[in-house]
Amino acid sequence: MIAACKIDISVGEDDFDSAVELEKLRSAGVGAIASFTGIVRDEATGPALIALTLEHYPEMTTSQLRKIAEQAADRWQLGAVIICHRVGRLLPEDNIVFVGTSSAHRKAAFDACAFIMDYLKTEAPFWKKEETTQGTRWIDARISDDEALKKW
Amino acid sequence: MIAACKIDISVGEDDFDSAVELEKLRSAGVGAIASFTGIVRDEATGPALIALTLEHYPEMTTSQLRKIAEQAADRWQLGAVIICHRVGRLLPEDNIVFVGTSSAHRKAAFDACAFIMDYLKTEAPFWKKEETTQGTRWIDARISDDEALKKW
Amino acid sequence: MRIRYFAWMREHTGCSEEQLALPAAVLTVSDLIDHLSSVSDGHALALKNRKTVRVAVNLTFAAPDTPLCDTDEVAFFPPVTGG
Amino acid sequence: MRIRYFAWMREHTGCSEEQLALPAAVLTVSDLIDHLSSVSDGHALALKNRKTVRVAVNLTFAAPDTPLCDTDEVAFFPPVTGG
Repeated sequence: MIAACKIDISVGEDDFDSAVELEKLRSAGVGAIASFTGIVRDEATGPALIALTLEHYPEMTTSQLRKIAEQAADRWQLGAVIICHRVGRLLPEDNIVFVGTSSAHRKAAFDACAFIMDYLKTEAPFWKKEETTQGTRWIDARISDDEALKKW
Repeated sequence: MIAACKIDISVGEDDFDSAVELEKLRSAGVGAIASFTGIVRDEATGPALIALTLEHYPEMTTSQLRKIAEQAADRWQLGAVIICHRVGRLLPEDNIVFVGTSSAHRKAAFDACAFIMDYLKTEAPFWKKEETTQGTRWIDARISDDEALKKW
Repeated sequence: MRIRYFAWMREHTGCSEEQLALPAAVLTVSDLIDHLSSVSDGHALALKNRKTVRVAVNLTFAAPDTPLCDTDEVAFFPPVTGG
Repeated sequence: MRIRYFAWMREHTGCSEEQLALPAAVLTVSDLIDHLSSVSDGHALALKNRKTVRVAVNLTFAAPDTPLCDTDEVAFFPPVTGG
């Protein structure tokens, strides 16, 4: 039901407001809304995190996120999909990503939201560089993120 | 990890604000936040919905919701669980329920949130009566809600 | 014993709660349902379909063979429909 | 052909993009990686581990055997770590 599903993708340096995004999902006219918010966190192990810098491939990012959203809308009956992703230098507690879905059915809303996050983690061209009290390093991709795709 | 998980249950006639609840989840100090919001909707089929009245068993509701939250906190490493559920007469577009979870891992946050909603739908003492242009009736429990528990 | 009814069971029995001196023959939830079904047509109707009757004893879900004592609070209600 | 590098591959090659006149012998993504690996030590290091190299041709993920033409934009980057 791609035609009926409103898809809203935004990628940029500016912060997003999860509350505003949730409000947009409400207006899509269906009763079940699932959301995911990812936030910059100090991992507790290892040196203290100062900042995280997100690089991306601007011309590819938005189209790739849209493809992922369309795959979800093709697979579940959704009222709306919202994806917001930040780039640039982010500090601990800053928002990184918001994914929200709405559907008439809670399972569809949950599954679509988790599906989009799983694909975003492995197929959207973003890279994180971590700046800690002991220097900077590019974050390694996680095998668990590839594994997560197998269930879909 | 029940001890480490902050559990916040509220049941009442007053509206909740998903934005405020999300903000509480952020403050639990872990990076992945999942949420579900359920809203009163006109089902499109059948007579137009005027209102939904939620009855509950007050002495049991909060303790039952807390049990469900504790089961989730026992099963996944969670920073916080929030459950808000409204009772009384609600109009189309009104909030009914909010469930939010936070964790260091997105899969734990998603699974715990879906788990809580599935159990809430089958084990929390709420009953909906629907008021339509053609009269009132108690809403029937859905077999699909019982089925949903099997995956946990 | 305090008995409570919710949702359409409350509408059938015509009361949200009632006090009952526990009859000696009533040892379990199942016995109590048998007993209450004889109280009125409304009670009988409310409790007619045993598969649909949900029971909580002292705020915890109970089974037909759950034993009862006179100080218990027993609630009867249909399958829940919240969320 | 426009070639782009991201994340630590960009740091190894020392450039975020470069123009290349497609050599006649380069027919596929795999050929292009071989060719670029000979450009500099930095390029060789960036593209050393073939299993780690992700490639997009004209903004779409591509495989080693994806054919190339001179007007393509080809991007090289490590496994993604967003979200």
